[in-house]
Amino acid sequence: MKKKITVRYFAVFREQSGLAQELVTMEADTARDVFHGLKDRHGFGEPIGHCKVAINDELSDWDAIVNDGDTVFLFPPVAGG
Amino acid sequence: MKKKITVRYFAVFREQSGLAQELVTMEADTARDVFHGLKDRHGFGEPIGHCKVAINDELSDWDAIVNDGDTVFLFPPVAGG
Amino acid sequence: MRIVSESIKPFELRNELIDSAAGAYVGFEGWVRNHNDGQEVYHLEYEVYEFLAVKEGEKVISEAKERHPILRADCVHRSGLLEIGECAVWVGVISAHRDEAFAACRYIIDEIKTRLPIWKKEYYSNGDSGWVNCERCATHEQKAAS
Amino acid sequence: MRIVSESIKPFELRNELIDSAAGAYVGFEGWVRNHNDGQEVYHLEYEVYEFLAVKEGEKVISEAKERHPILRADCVHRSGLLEIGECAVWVGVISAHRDEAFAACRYIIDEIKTRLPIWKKEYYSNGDSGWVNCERCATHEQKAAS
Repeated sequence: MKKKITVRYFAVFREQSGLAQELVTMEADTARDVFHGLKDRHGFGEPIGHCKVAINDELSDWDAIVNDGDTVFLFPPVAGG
Repeated sequence: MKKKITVRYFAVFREQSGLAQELVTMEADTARDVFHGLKDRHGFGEPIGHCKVAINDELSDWDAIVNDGDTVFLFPPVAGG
Repeated sequence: MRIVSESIKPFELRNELIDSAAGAYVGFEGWVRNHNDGQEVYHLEYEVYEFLAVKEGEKVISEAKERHPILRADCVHRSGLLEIGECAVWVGVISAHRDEAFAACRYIIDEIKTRLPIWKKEYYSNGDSGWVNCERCATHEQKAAS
Repeated sequence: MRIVSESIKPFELRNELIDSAAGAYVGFEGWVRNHNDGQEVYHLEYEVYEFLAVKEGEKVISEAKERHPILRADCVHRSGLLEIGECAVWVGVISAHRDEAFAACRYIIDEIKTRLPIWKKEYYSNGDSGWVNCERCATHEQKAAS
Protein backbone atom coordinates (compact mmCIF):
# COMPACT_ATOMS: atom_id res chain seq x y z
CA MET A 1 0.00 0.00 0.00
CA LYS A 2 1.31 3.40 -0.95
CA LYS A 3 1.65 6.08 1.70
CA LYS A 4 1.45 9.85 1.45
CA ILE A 5 4.51 11.28 3.20
CA THR A 6 5.69 14.87 3.58
CA VAL A 7 9.48 15.01 3.27
CA ARG A 8 11.51 17.99 4.50
CA TYR A 9 15.00 18.71 3.23
CA PHE A 10 17.77 20.67 4.89
CA ALA A 11 21.13 22.15 3.91
CA VAL A 12 22.79 20.23 1.07
CA PHE A 13 19.68 18.03 0.62
CA ARG A 14 17.58 21.16 0.21
CA GLU A 15 20.02 22.49 -2.35
CA GLN A 16 20.37 19.23 -4.24
CA SER A 17 16.62 18.58 -4.42
CA GLY A 18 15.83 22.24 -5.01
CA LEU A 19 13.03 21.78 -2.46
CA ALA A 20 12.44 22.66 1.19
CA GLN A 21 9.71 20.03 1.33
CA GLU A 22 7.56 17.87 -0.94
CA LEU A 23 4.60 15.53 -0.63
CA VAL A 24 5.44 12.10 -1.99
CA THR A 25 3.31 9.00 -2.51
CA MET A 26 5.48 5.92 -2.19
CA GLU A 27 5.86 2.32 -1.01
CA ALA A 28 7.85 2.64 2.23
CA ASP A 29 7.84 0.73 5.50
CA THR A 30 10.68 2.57 7.24
CA ALA A 31 12.48 5.90 7.17
CA ARG A 32 15.30 4.07 5.40
CA ASP A 33 12.92 3.19 2.56
CA VAL A 34 11.96 6.86 2.23
CA PHE A 35 15.60 7.91 2.00
CA HIS A 36 16.51 5.23 -0.54
CA GLY A 37 13.39 5.94 -2.57
CA LEU A 38 14.41 9.58 -2.97
CA LYS A 39 18.19 9.65 -3.01
CA ASP A 40 18.68 8.79 -6.65
CA ARG A 41 15.98 11.17 -7.84
CA HIS A 42 17.63 14.06 -6.00
CA GLY A 43 21.25 12.98 -6.34
CA PHE A 44 22.01 12.69 -2.60
CA GLY A 45 25.61 11.46 -2.43
CA GLU A 46 26.08 11.09 1.33
CA PRO A 47 25.88 7.53 2.80
CA ILE A 48 22.79 7.08 4.98
CA GLY A 49 25.02 6.24 7.96
CA HIS A 50 26.28 9.84 8.03
CA CYS A 51 22.76 11.24 7.99
CA LYS A 52 19.97 11.50 10.56
CA VAL A 53 16.24 11.37 10.42
CA ALA A 54 13.29 12.72 12.35
CA ILE A 55 9.68 11.67 12.04
CA ASN A 56 6.96 14.14 13.01
CA ASP A 57 9.43 16.36 14.88
CA GLU A 58 10.99 13.50 16.89
CA LEU A 59 14.55 12.38 16.22
CA SER A 60 14.22 8.80 15.13
CA ASP A 61 16.23 6.03 13.51
CA TRP A 62 16.29 4.69 10.00
CA ASP A 63 14.42 1.51 10.92
CA ALA A 64 11.45 3.36 12.40
CA ILE A 65 8.12 2.70 10.69
CA VAL A 66 6.58 5.53 8.70
CA ASN A 67 2.84 5.86 8.49
CA ASP A 68 0.55 7.47 5.98
CA GLY A 69 0.46 11.21 6.68
CA ASP A 70 3.82 11.35 8.50
CA THR A 71 6.38 14.08 8.00
CA VAL A 72 9.93 12.77 7.53
CA PHE A 73 12.90 15.12 8.04
CA LEU A 74 16.07 14.17 6.17
CA PHE A 75 19.19 15.58 7.81
CA PRO A 76 22.56 15.53 6.05
CA PRO A 77 25.67 15.42 8.30
CA VAL A 78 25.34 18.07 11.01
CA ALA A 79 27.99 20.60 12.01
CA GLY A 80 26.91 22.78 14.90
CA GLY A 81 29.22 25.06 16.81
CA MET B 1 78.93 33.23 61.73
CA LYS B 2 75.73 35.16 62.20
CA LYS B 3 73.95 36.60 59.16
CA LYS B 4 71.73 39.66 58.80
CA ILE B 5 68.55 38.57 57.05
CA THR B 6 65.43 40.52 56.17
CA VAL B 7 62.38 38.34 56.68
CA ARG B 8 59.01 39.16 55.12
CA TYR B 9 55.74 37.75 56.45
CA PHE B 10 52.43 37.26 54.65
CA ALA B 11 48.84 36.47 55.57
CA VAL B 12 48.60 34.40 58.76
CA PHE B 13 52.36 34.71 59.39
CA ARG B 14 52.04 38.50 59.18
CA GLU B 15 49.15 38.39 61.63
CA GLN B 16 50.82 35.97 64.04
CA SER B 17 54.13 37.82 64.10
CA GLY B 18 52.45 41.21 64.03
CA LEU B 19 55.06 42.19 61.46
CA ALA B 20 55.17 42.69 57.69
CA GLN B 21 58.94 42.37 57.84
CA GLU B 22 61.84 42.38 60.26
CA LEU B 23 65.63 42.38 60.16
CA VAL B 24 67.05 39.42 62.10
CA THR B 25 70.60 38.44 62.94
CA MET B 26 70.87 34.68 63.26
CA GLU B 27 72.86 31.50 62.66
CA ALA B 28 71.28 30.01 59.52
CA ASP B 29 72.65 28.04 56.59
CA THR B 30 69.40 27.43 54.74
CA ALA B 31 65.90 28.88 54.38
CA ARG B 32 64.74 25.99 56.58
CA ASP B 33 67.00 27.24 59.40
CA VAL B 34 65.45 30.69 59.09
CA PHE B 35 61.93 29.26 59.35
CA HIS B 36 62.76 27.05 62.33
CA GLY B 37 64.66 29.85 64.03
CA LEU B 38 61.58 32.08 63.94
CA LYS B 39 58.56 29.79 64.16
CA ASP B 40 58.53 29.40 67.95
CA ARG B 41 59.10 33.07 68.60
CA HIS B 42 56.10 33.99 66.43
CA GLY B 43 53.91 30.96 67.12
CA PHE B 44 53.70 29.68 63.53
CA GLY B 45 51.68 26.45 63.72
CA GLU B 46 51.73 25.29 60.11
CA PRO B 47 54.18 22.46 59.21
CA ILE B 48 56.99 23.69 56.97
CA GLY B 49 55.92 21.19 54.28
CA HIS B 50 52.71 23.17 53.72
CA CYS B 51 54.60 26.44 53.35
CA LYS B 52 56.74 27.98 50.61
CA VAL B 53 59.74 30.23 50.58
CA ALA B 54 61.29 32.79 48.27
CA ILE B 55 64.76 34.28 48.54
CA ASN B 56 65.40 37.71 47.04
CA ASP B 57 62.18 37.58 45.01
CA GLU B 58 62.85 34.12 43.55
CA LEU B 59 60.73 31.14 44.57
CA SER B 60 63.15 28.77 46.20
CA ASP B 61 63.23 25.65 48.33
CA TRP B 62 63.82 25.12 52.01
CA ASP B 63 67.33 23.71 51.49
CA ALA B 64 68.55 26.75 49.56
CA ILE B 65 71.48 28.57 51.16
CA VAL B 66 70.81 32.01 52.64
CA ASN B 67 73.52 34.63 52.58
CA ASP B 68 74.17 37.67 54.68
CA GLY B 69 71.96 40.48 53.38
CA ASP B 70 69.35 38.23 51.76
CA THR B 71 65.62 38.81 51.98
CA VAL B 72 63.63 35.67 52.84
CA PHE B 73 59.88 35.55 52.14
CA LEU B 74 57.89 33.14 54.30
CA PHE B 75 54.67 32.02 52.65
CA PRO B 76 51.97 30.16 54.58
CA PRO B 77 49.73 27.78 52.53
CA VAL B 78 48.48 29.61 49.44
CA ALA B 79 44.89 29.75 48.21
CA GLY B 80 44.52 31.61 44.95
CA GLY B 81 41.37 31.63 42.84
CA MET C 1 18.75 26.53 24.68
CA ARG C 2 18.05 29.27 22.19
CA ILE C 3 18.66 29.81 18.48
CA VAL C 4 19.19 33.47 17.57
CA SER C 5 19.60 35.26 14.25
CA GLU C 6 21.21 38.35 15.78
CA SER C 7 24.66 38.71 17.41
CA ILE C 8 25.24 36.57 20.49
CA LYS C 9 26.14 38.72 23.51
CA PRO C 10 28.18 36.38 25.75
CA PHE C 11 28.44 38.82 28.63
CA GLU C 12 24.68 39.32 28.90
CA LEU C 13 24.20 35.56 28.79
CA ARG C 14 26.85 35.06 31.46
CA ASN C 15 25.08 37.61 33.65
CA GLU C 16 21.82 35.69 33.40
CA LEU C 17 23.51 32.76 35.15
CA ILE C 18 24.73 34.66 38.22
CA ASP C 19 23.99 32.89 41.51
CA SER C 20 25.53 33.60 44.91
CA ALA C 21 26.04 29.86 45.54
CA ALA C 22 28.33 29.62 42.49
CA GLY C 23 32.09 29.56 42.86
CA ALA C 24 32.96 28.75 39.26
CA TYR C 25 31.83 29.93 35.85
CA VAL C 26 33.10 28.27 32.68
CA GLY C 27 32.16 29.81 29.35
CA PHE C 28 32.82 28.42 25.90
CA GLU C 29 32.46 30.41 22.70
CA GLY C 30 32.85 29.16 19.17
CA TRP C 31 34.12 31.96 16.95
CA VAL C 32 34.10 32.07 13.16
CA ARG C 33 37.75 31.67 12.26
CA ASN C 34 39.38 32.81 9.04
CA HIS C 35 40.54 29.36 7.96
CA ASN C 36 39.44 25.73 7.93
CA ASP C 37 41.31 22.70 6.61
CA GLY C 38 43.84 24.96 4.93
CA GLN C 39 41.27 27.10 3.10
CA GLU C 40 40.74 30.80 3.78
CA VAL C 41 37.18 31.34 4.98
CA TYR C 42 35.38 34.51 3.94
CA HIS C 43 32.20 34.07 5.96
CA LEU C 44 29.77 31.31 6.84
CA GLU C 45 26.14 30.45 7.16
CA TYR C 46 24.29 28.30 9.67
CA GLU C 47 21.08 26.62 8.71
CA VAL C 48 19.15 25.46 11.76
CA TYR C 49 16.01 23.43 12.13
CA GLU C 50 15.02 25.40 15.17
CA PHE C 51 12.26 23.30 16.68
CA LEU C 52 14.37 20.16 16.99
CA ALA C 53 17.61 22.04 17.68
CA VAL C 54 16.04 23.63 20.76
CA LYS C 55 14.47 20.37 21.89
CA GLU C 56 17.70 18.37 21.49
CA GLY C 57 19.75 21.20 23.04
CA GLU C 58 17.51 21.19 26.13
CA LYS C 59 18.05 17.45 26.36
CA VAL C 60 21.83 17.87 26.20
CA ILE C 61 21.70 20.48 28.98
CA SER C 62 19.56 18.18 31.14
CA GLU C 63 22.01 15.33 30.60
CA ALA C 64 24.89 17.59 31.64
CA LYS C 65 23.04 18.39 34.87
CA GLU C 66 22.38 14.71 35.57
CA ARG C 67 26.04 13.79 35.03
CA HIS C 68 27.61 16.70 36.89
CA PRO C 69 26.44 18.50 40.06
CA ILE C 70 26.22 21.95 38.49
CA LEU C 71 23.92 24.81 39.42
CA ARG C 72 22.91 26.12 36.01
CA ALA C 73 23.83 25.85 32.32
CA ASP C 74 22.67 27.37 29.09
CA CYS C 75 23.53 27.43 25.40
CA VAL C 76 22.78 29.81 22.54
CA HIS C 77 23.51 29.07 18.88
CA ARG C 78 23.44 31.46 15.94
CA SER C 79 21.64 30.98 12.66
CA GLY C 80 22.13 32.84 9.39
CA LEU C 81 25.13 34.56 7.89
CA LEU C 82 28.19 35.16 10.13
CA GLU C 83 31.36 37.11 9.49
CA ILE C 84 34.88 36.22 10.70
CA GLY C 85 35.22 36.79 14.45
CA GLU C 86 31.52 36.51 15.22
CA CYS C 87 30.33 34.24 18.01
CA ALA C 88 28.56 31.19 16.56
CA VAL C 89 27.79 29.41 19.81
CA TRP C 90 28.00 30.16 23.52
CA VAL C 91 27.85 27.68 26.40
CA GLY C 92 27.91 28.82 30.02
CA VAL C 93 27.93 26.71 33.19
CA ILE C 94 28.06 27.64 36.86
CA SER C 95 28.73 25.35 39.81
CA ALA C 96 30.07 25.47 43.36
CA HIS C 97 33.46 24.03 42.28
CA ARG C 98 35.34 24.22 39.00
CA ASP C 99 35.63 20.50 38.16
CA GLU C 100 31.95 20.16 37.38
CA ALA C 101 31.71 23.42 35.47
CA PHE C 102 34.57 22.42 33.15
CA ALA C 103 33.22 18.89 32.63
CA ALA C 104 29.63 19.98 31.99
CA CYS C 105 30.65 22.80 29.63
CA ARG C 106 32.76 20.38 27.64
CA TYR C 107 29.97 17.82 27.54
CA ILE C 108 27.44 20.35 26.29
CA ILE C 109 29.54 21.76 23.44
CA ASP C 110 30.64 18.28 22.32
CA GLU C 111 27.05 17.03 22.13
CA ILE C 112 25.72 20.26 20.59
CA LYS C 113 28.19 19.91 17.74
CA THR C 114 27.20 16.38 16.82
CA ARG C 115 23.52 16.02 17.75
CA LEU C 116 21.65 19.20 16.85
CA PRO C 117 20.12 19.69 13.39
CA ILE C 118 22.47 22.54 12.49
CA TRP C 119 24.45 22.80 9.26
CA LYS C 120 27.39 25.01 8.48
CA LYS C 121 28.24 26.25 5.00
CA GLU C 122 31.61 27.84 4.51
CA TYR C 123 32.25 30.43 1.82
CA TYR C 124 35.90 30.59 0.80
CA SER C 125 37.95 33.52 -0.47
CA ASN C 126 38.37 31.83 -3.86
CA GLY C 127 34.62 31.82 -4.44
CA ASP C 128 34.01 28.17 -3.55
CA SER C 129 31.62 27.13 -0.82
CA GLY C 130 30.82 23.89 0.91
CA TRP C 131 28.82 22.26 3.66
CA VAL C 132 31.09 21.22 6.52
CA ASN C 133 31.22 17.46 7.33
CA CYS C 134 29.54 16.74 4.02
CA GLU C 135 32.41 15.00 2.30
CA ARG C 136 30.42 12.97 -0.14
CA CYS C 137 27.37 15.25 -0.57
CA ALA C 138 28.04 15.28 -4.34
CA THR C 139 30.64 17.92 -5.17
CA HIS C 140 31.01 21.09 -3.23
CA GLU C 141 29.70 24.00 -5.21
CA GLN C 142 32.16 26.02 -7.19
CA LYS C 143 31.52 29.48 -8.54
CA ALA C 144 33.87 29.08 -11.48
CA ALA C 145 33.34 26.10 -13.76
CA SER C 146 36.75 24.49 -13.31
CA MET D 1 49.09 38.07 34.29
CA ARG D 2 47.80 40.99 36.29
CA ILE D 3 46.78 41.61 39.88
CA VAL D 4 44.04 44.22 40.25
CA SER D 5 42.42 45.84 43.26
CA GLU D 6 39.31 46.98 41.35
CA SER D 7 36.50 44.84 39.89
CA ILE D 8 37.54 42.36 37.21
CA LYS D 9 35.65 43.00 33.96
CA PRO D 10 35.64 39.59 32.23
CA PHE D 11 34.08 40.85 29.03
CA GLU D 12 36.72 43.52 28.46
CA LEU D 13 39.43 40.96 29.13
CA ARG D 14 37.82 38.50 26.71
CA ASN D 15 37.73 41.24 24.07
CA GLU D 16 41.46 41.84 24.44
CA LEU D 17 42.07 38.26 23.26
CA ILE D 18 40.10 38.49 19.98
CA ASP D 19 41.96 37.07 16.98
CA SER D 20 40.50 36.13 13.61
CA ALA D 21 42.47 32.85 13.60
CA ALA D 22 40.68 31.72 16.77
CA GLY D 23 37.79 29.27 16.61
CA ALA D 24 37.43 28.67 20.33
CA TYR D 25 37.38 30.80 23.47
CA VAL D 26 37.26 29.23 26.92
CA GLY D 27 36.84 31.51 29.90
CA PHE D 28 37.01 30.57 33.56
CA GLU D 29 35.86 32.82 36.39
CA GLY D 30 36.17 32.16 40.08
CA TRP D 31 33.30 33.85 41.92
CA VAL D 32 33.05 34.54 45.63
CA ARG D 33 30.39 32.10 46.77
CA ASN D 34 28.24 32.46 49.85
CA HIS D 35 29.43 29.28 51.53
CA ASN D 36 32.55 27.17 52.06
CA ASP D 37 32.89 23.91 53.95
CA GLY D 38 29.40 24.33 55.34
CA GLN D 39 29.98 27.84 56.69
CA GLU D 40 28.14 30.90 55.44
CA VAL D 41 30.64 33.33 53.98
CA TYR D 42 30.01 37.04 54.41
CA HIS D 43 32.87 38.37 52.31
CA LEU D 44 36.55 37.64 51.74
CA GLU D 45 39.92 39.19 51.36
CA TYR D 46 42.85 38.30 49.11
CA GLU D 47 46.36 39.17 50.16
CA VAL D 48 48.75 39.01 47.21
CA TYR D 49 52.50 39.35 46.99
CA GLU D 50 52.18 41.02 43.63
CA PHE D 51 55.74 40.88 42.32
CA LEU D 52 56.06 37.10 42.61
CA ALA D 53 52.40 36.41 41.81
CA VAL D 54 52.80 38.14 38.44
CA LYS D 55 56.12 36.44 37.76
CA GLU D 56 54.82 32.97 38.63
CA GLY D 57 51.55 33.62 36.79
CA GLU D 58 53.47 34.53 33.61
CA LYS D 59 55.40 31.29 34.01
CA VAL D 60 52.17 29.29 34.30
CA ILE D 61 50.79 30.93 31.14
CA SER D 62 54.02 30.17 29.25
CA GLU D 63 53.85 26.55 30.38
CA ALA D 64 50.25 26.31 29.15
CA LYS D 65 51.38 27.58 25.73
CA GLU D 66 54.23 25.05 25.58
CA ARG D 67 51.92 22.16 26.46
CA HIS D 68 48.97 23.13 24.26
CA PRO D 69 48.95 24.76 20.80
CA ILE D 70 46.88 27.78 21.77
CA LEU D 71 46.95 31.27 20.30
CA ARG D 72 46.73 33.42 23.40
CA ALA D 73 45.98 33.20 27.13
CA ASP D 74 45.75 35.60 30.02
CA CYS D 75 44.85 35.67 33.70
CA VAL D 76 43.79 38.41 36.10
CA HIS D 77 43.48 37.96 39.88
CA ARG D 78 41.89 40.28 42.40
CA SER D 79 43.42 41.54 45.60
CA GLY D 80 41.70 43.17 48.56
CA LEU D 81 38.20 42.85 49.94
CA LEU D 82 35.55 41.06 47.81
CA GLU D 83 31.83 40.68 48.31
CA ILE D 84 29.70 37.63 47.44
CA GLY D 85 29.29 37.26 43.67
CA GLU D 86 32.39 39.24 42.76
CA CYS D 87 34.87 37.80 40.30
CA ALA D 88 38.10 36.79 42.11
CA VAL D 89 39.99 35.41 39.13
CA TRP D 90 39.55 35.29 35.37
CA VAL D 91 41.38 33.02 32.91
CA GLY D 92 40.81 33.32 29.17
CA VAL D 93 42.28 31.18 26.38
CA ILE D 94 41.80 31.23 22.61
CA SER D 95 42.88 28.61 20.09
CA ALA D 96 41.95 27.32 16.65
CA HIS D 97 40.13 24.29 18.11
CA ARG D 98 38.37 23.75 21.41
CA ASP D 99 40.42 20.86 22.85
CA GLU D 100 43.48 23.00 23.47
CA ALA D 101 41.51 25.94 24.83
CA PHE D 102 39.78 23.76 27.44
CA ALA D 103 43.00 21.98 28.42
CA ALA D 104 45.08 25.15 28.68
CA CYS D 105 42.42 27.03 30.64
CA ARG D 106 42.16 24.17 33.09
CA TYR D 107 45.94 23.96 33.44
CA ILE D 108 46.26 27.68 34.13
CA ILE D 109 43.58 27.89 36.84
CA ASP D 110 44.84 24.71 38.56
CA GLU D 111 48.40 26.01 38.74
CA ILE D 112 47.34 29.55 39.67
CA LYS D 113 45.46 28.20 42.66
CA THR D 114 48.40 26.26 44.07
CA ARG D 115 51.54 28.11 43.02
CA LEU D 116 50.98 31.86 43.30
CA PRO D 117 51.68 33.72 46.55
CA ILE D 118 48.03 34.59 47.13
CA TRP D 119 46.13 34.06 50.38
CA LYS D 120 42.42 34.04 50.97
CA LYS D 121 40.80 35.01 54.25
CA GLU D 122 37.13 34.20 54.67
CA TYR D 123 34.88 36.19 56.96
CA TYR D 124 31.88 34.21 58.14
CA SER D 125 28.40 35.38 59.04
CA ASN D 126 28.92 34.35 62.67
CA GLY D 127 31.83 36.78 63.03
CA ASP D 128 34.64 34.22 62.71
CA SER D 129 37.29 34.47 60.06
CA GLY D 130 40.05 32.23 58.81
CA TRP D 131 42.76 31.80 56.24
CA VAL D 132 41.79 29.15 53.71
CA ASN D 133 44.07 26.06 53.49
CA CYS D 134 45.65 27.05 56.77
CA GLU D 135 44.39 24.22 58.89
CA ARG D 136 47.06 24.29 61.51
CA CYS D 137 48.00 28.01 61.42
CA ALA D 138 47.25 28.20 65.14
CA THR D 139 43.56 28.79 65.74
CA HIS D 140 41.36 30.68 63.35
CA GLU D 141 40.49 34.04 64.75
CA GLN D 142 37.22 34.39 66.54
CA LYS D 143 35.53 37.65 67.29
CA ALA D 144 33.83 36.38 70.44
CA ALA D 145 36.01 34.80 73.12
CA SER D 146 34.35 31.39 73.19
